[in-house]
Amino acid sequence: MRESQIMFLQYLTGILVLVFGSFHFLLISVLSPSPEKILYIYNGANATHVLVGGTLYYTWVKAVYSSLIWGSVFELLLTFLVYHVFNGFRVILSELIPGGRAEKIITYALLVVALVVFIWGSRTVVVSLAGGL
Amino acid sequence: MTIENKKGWISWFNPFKYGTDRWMFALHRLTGIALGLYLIAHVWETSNILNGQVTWDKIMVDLDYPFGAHYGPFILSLILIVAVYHALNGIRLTIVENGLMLPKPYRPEFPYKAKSLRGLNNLLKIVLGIFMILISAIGVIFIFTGVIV
Amino acid sequence: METLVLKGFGEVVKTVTFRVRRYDPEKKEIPKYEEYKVPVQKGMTILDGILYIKEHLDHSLSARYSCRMGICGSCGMIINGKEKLACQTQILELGKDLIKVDPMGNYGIVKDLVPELSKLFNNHQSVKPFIVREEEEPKSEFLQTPDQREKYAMFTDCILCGLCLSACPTSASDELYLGPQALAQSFRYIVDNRDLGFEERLNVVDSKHGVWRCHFSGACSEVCPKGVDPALAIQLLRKVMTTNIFVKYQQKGATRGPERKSALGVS
Amino acid sequence: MVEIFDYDLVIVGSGLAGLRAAIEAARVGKDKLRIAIIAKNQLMRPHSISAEGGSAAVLYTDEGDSFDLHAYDTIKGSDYLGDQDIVEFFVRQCPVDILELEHWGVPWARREDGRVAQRPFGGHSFPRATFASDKTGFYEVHALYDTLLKYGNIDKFHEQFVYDVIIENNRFKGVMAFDIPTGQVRIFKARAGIIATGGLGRLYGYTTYSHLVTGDGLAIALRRGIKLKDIEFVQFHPTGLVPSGILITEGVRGDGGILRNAKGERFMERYAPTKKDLAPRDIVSRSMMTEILEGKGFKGPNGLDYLLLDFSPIGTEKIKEKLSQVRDIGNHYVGIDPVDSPLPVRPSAHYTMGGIDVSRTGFTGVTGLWAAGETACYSVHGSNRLGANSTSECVVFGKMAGDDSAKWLLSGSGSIDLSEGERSFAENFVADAYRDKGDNDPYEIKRELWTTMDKDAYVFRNEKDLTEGLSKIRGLIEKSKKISISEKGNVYNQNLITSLEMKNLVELAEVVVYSALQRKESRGSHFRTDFPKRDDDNYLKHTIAQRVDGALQITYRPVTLTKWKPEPRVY
Ligand SMILES: Cc1cc2nc3c(=O)[nH]c(=O)nc-3n(C[C@H](O)[C@H](O)[C@H](O)COP(=O)(O)OP(=O)(O)OC[C@H]3O[C@@H](n4cnc5c(N)ncnc54)[C@H](O)[C@@H]3O)c2cc1C
Ligand code: HEM
Ligand code: SF4
Ligand code: F3S
Ligand code: FES
Repeated sequence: MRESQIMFLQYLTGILVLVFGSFHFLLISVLSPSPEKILYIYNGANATHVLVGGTLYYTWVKAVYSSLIWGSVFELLLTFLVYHVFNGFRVILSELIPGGRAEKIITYALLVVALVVFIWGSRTVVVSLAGGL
Repeated sequence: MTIENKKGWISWFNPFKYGTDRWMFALHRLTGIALGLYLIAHVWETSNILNGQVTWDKIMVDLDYPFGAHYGPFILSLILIVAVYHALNGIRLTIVENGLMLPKPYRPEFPYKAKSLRGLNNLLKIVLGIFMILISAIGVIFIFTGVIV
Repeated sequence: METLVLKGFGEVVKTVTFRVRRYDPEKKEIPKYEEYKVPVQKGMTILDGILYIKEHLDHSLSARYSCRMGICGSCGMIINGKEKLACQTQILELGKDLIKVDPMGNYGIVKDLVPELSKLFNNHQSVKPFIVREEEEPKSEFLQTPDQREKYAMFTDCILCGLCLSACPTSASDELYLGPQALAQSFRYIVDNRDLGFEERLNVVDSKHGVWRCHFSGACSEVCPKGVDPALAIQLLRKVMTTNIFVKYQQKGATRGPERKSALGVS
Repeated sequence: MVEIFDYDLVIVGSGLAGLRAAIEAARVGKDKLRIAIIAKNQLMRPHSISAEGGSAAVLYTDEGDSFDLHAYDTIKGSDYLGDQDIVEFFVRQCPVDILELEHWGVPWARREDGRVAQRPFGGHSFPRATFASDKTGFYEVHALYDTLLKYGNIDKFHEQFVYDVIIENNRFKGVMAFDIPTGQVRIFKARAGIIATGGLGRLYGYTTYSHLVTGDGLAIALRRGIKLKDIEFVQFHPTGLVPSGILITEGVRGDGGILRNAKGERFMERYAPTKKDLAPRDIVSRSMMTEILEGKGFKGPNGLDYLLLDFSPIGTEKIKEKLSQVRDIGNHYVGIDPVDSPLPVRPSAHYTMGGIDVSRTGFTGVTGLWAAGETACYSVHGSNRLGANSTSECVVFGKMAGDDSAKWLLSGSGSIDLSEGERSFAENFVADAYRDKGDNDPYEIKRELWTTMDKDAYVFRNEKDLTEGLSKIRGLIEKSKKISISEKGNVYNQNLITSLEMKNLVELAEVVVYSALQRKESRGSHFRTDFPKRDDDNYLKHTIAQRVDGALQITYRPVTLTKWKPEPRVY
């Protein structure tokens, strides 16, 4: 691919990340299935972390992951993010160690890491949708 | 015989003496790297949802309580602010780096203040800056209190 | 008529210390700073200061200079931390009693304040900075209206001083990066309506270390002594590149004006 | 050790002339010729870059311009010392070359219909200065340098200081130089050479010239016994900015600017009733000096009394559009924005009419050696050059020299053998230059030279000053043989360069003053207060200066007259 095409995708994924990332943020706030739409609840006296009521409670998170819609949102967000981030890293590293073999190695190494992150993230989504491990 | 005199990567993060755009570049890169690393961590973190409630709960508490206090809301706020900066500046970059909202080629005149760094580009910075503050404020208040204004 | 208030030379106003970075490859020392006390007259530029040092205090100081009027592009250096043309910077206007003079960054140093600019020149050459078109007998000019001229004219002001590369953060680490100067020049030729070389430049400009390695940090335009605004050129060039993904960018090539009698040898 | 390069053609100097010659030679020679272009600064920074106003060419014949008119203006401007056949040839070539530059990307100013625009210029009776803002020379140099990059058969050498040419038995064999960044001595062997090293402006302290214009090519030619022509004619540009001498282009007056004295008078009305401020430069300069000497100027710093150049008739918008560089200069160097108030100006050394005596193609008479540009004297400009004629001259005759030398090279072949003598001469020359021979400071001598020339050989000259000047200069020549160079390094040793340049300058100063002393008349830029009249009977002839066995010899050669008979010169 031409660099302009690669970078066009960089900008495109950036915007898509913004769109899907906003959903992500709404999910842990107003759209959460949790009855109390709050992230952290502390027990006043000894300030221990109470998990049960918050949006990050296991049950609600599990519920979100089991929904096809949210699952697809996450999967897409992950795809865009991985492209965006690892291409971003490639850009930074290619400016740090430009040219020659080093740059090729960096590109492929990053590709591998990106795949690992992508597979690992997709695994969470897919396995959740399939009903857990 | 000549020796190298490269300023090196350090100067990515040395925006002093130049204009706001240079500051924003430094911050964009910094936040980009930070967010990228956060993404990797986040992917690992969320994957634990598959490992059952005990693990999940433990991780939730550990991440909230790293060095002997509840830093969770602070860390999350920081990530939010960083993300908001990167995202909104990213929008600006998407626009201007593709040649939109910039002046037409013009006639340079003494004292040669570059128009590309001013004008609509500056307006974008201001507008997006206001949004950054607003969104960050809303987010941070929510993170700490659960209230969405 | 009223008398003018001249910034011109005259009596010495004050003494200023120049802290100049020295490096002599033959002495096998690392670069170090040396200080010189320079009496400053009104209107003296940094270059005048350096010439004063050369003539009166230390013959061995080297710097590149020629036109002393800000047009040849020889005398770029870092003055108090910012890239400037020495011959265009008034000492008194800096308002400092200590002036730090460094050679431009991101190039090698030949000696003292003299940078090794071959990187700049090679990058410039690599973007084919000339009108790409079949050669023909010049019997008339290519028509170009003032508006068409305006599209590229500001970028022709580049004096190849190299200050922008010294200020650019990408050039600071990426020595393969074409740099603001070369990219601005490629844009200058691409939008010149006489040119037909877009395709030929594409591979150089739209490459791994080409136009996309600019992050619009604006430092180049901030320091450019001629107002070339290379950052603008680069962003506009990217617009061309982005559009070119979807629609082939086409250069028409200007039409010729009516033949000129005098060019045919009659008058 | 000497590093030896082998080329077919070596071009010394990368000004308009040198660059144009290189391109032409590359085009003619194709891949059959190997060409080197070398200069003592980086190739895109010659002095030509400072040229501001424009380049003359007859383009709009339908609007009343013609070759004859251009030729007549040039000849009248030259005070009839121009060779008229050459002038006619020159004006006919100009349009082609200006249009060629257009094809190579010079951003000429345009008319609304897309054709090239032109502006009025001093001494021209038709607005025929093709211009691009007020940085014409700059744009031309960059367009030519850029075009040069197109040709693979030209090798570019930046920062080579040429200190001599090799001539054996009247046959050119190459040039001797050293690489400034390393100090490496180099010989560029070549079957043909073109010298295009520019004028000798830094003879004067108060000058529009770049620091590096030190007449090296002329001095080398003189030393090697090549003839110099009309070298006493040095042009003083009326509007050098006080105090630095930076040029304020004649285009200012072309666009409507006016010179005023301390009383606010437009004094040029008195000296040149028809052309007023746009009279040729020698006339305006003399008028200004007369005003200043009569006490109608302003007191300036360092004894540089000045007059004012008033921009107000031009209008802000036009200043910003057409005179951007002047505005830049005013703001940077005197803190005055010409949009608001006038600039302080005074006549400043600006151009060397004389030069190496050459034929129409630039051939010097030494087999294989050409000269081009300001270094050469084709006798287009005679005793006073019209504005805008020089950049045109550089491209026209640069092309001629490139073309002629390349064709000559193609018609023959062979290689150059250097004698051992020349080789060791090259090496020893530099080694010797480092050696201390006394304790005179080269910078000191240069400063003394400047004060002498600024005083004794300025706009007004006379027997007494010139004789005094000559003896001072001869003293300086002696002094320059006993200098010490405190810095001995090889790398970027500007001390060495300064001292070599200084030696060249004092040698040339002698020729300038000596030939000025011999010319007992006033013609063009050469004005003798003791002989204020032009004397066509005795001095309608070129001065030829030559060193024969070390001694300076002045001879004369008649001027070629064709259509135009000398007549009184009034504007
Ligand atoms: C301020 C100013 C403004 C002018 N404006 C105009 C104008 O508007 N219109 C006009 O027609 N004319 C103008 N002129 C005149 C015109 O610019 C010059 O006559 C012309 O540019 C000379 O060009 P050149 O190629 O002969 O030499 P230059 O441009 O002087 O080039 C000389 C070259 O020779 C090289 N060189 C010199 N010595 C050595 C050495 N020892 N070894 C190696 N290389 C060497 C230099 O590095 C340089 O590259 C102006 C002149 C001045 C001073
Ligand atoms: C939310 C919307 C986002 C937008 C609009 C956006 C936009 C951009 C843009 C335009 C660039 C290119 C900068 C350049 O080349 O000059 C960029 C770079 C980058 N982005 Fe984003 N981004 C967003 C979110 C993110 C997120 C969430 C991450 C990480 C998780 C991220 C990580 C990066 C990285 C690592 C870079 C490379 C930085 C650099 O080149 O200096 N971005 N982003
Ligand atoms: S763009 Fe400006 S700073 Fe860069 S080389 Fe050209 S003139 Fe110098
Ligand atoms: S400084 Fe460098 S990053 Fe871009 S805007 Fe200029 S080229
Ligand atoms: S000396 Fe020419 S730009 Fe400074």
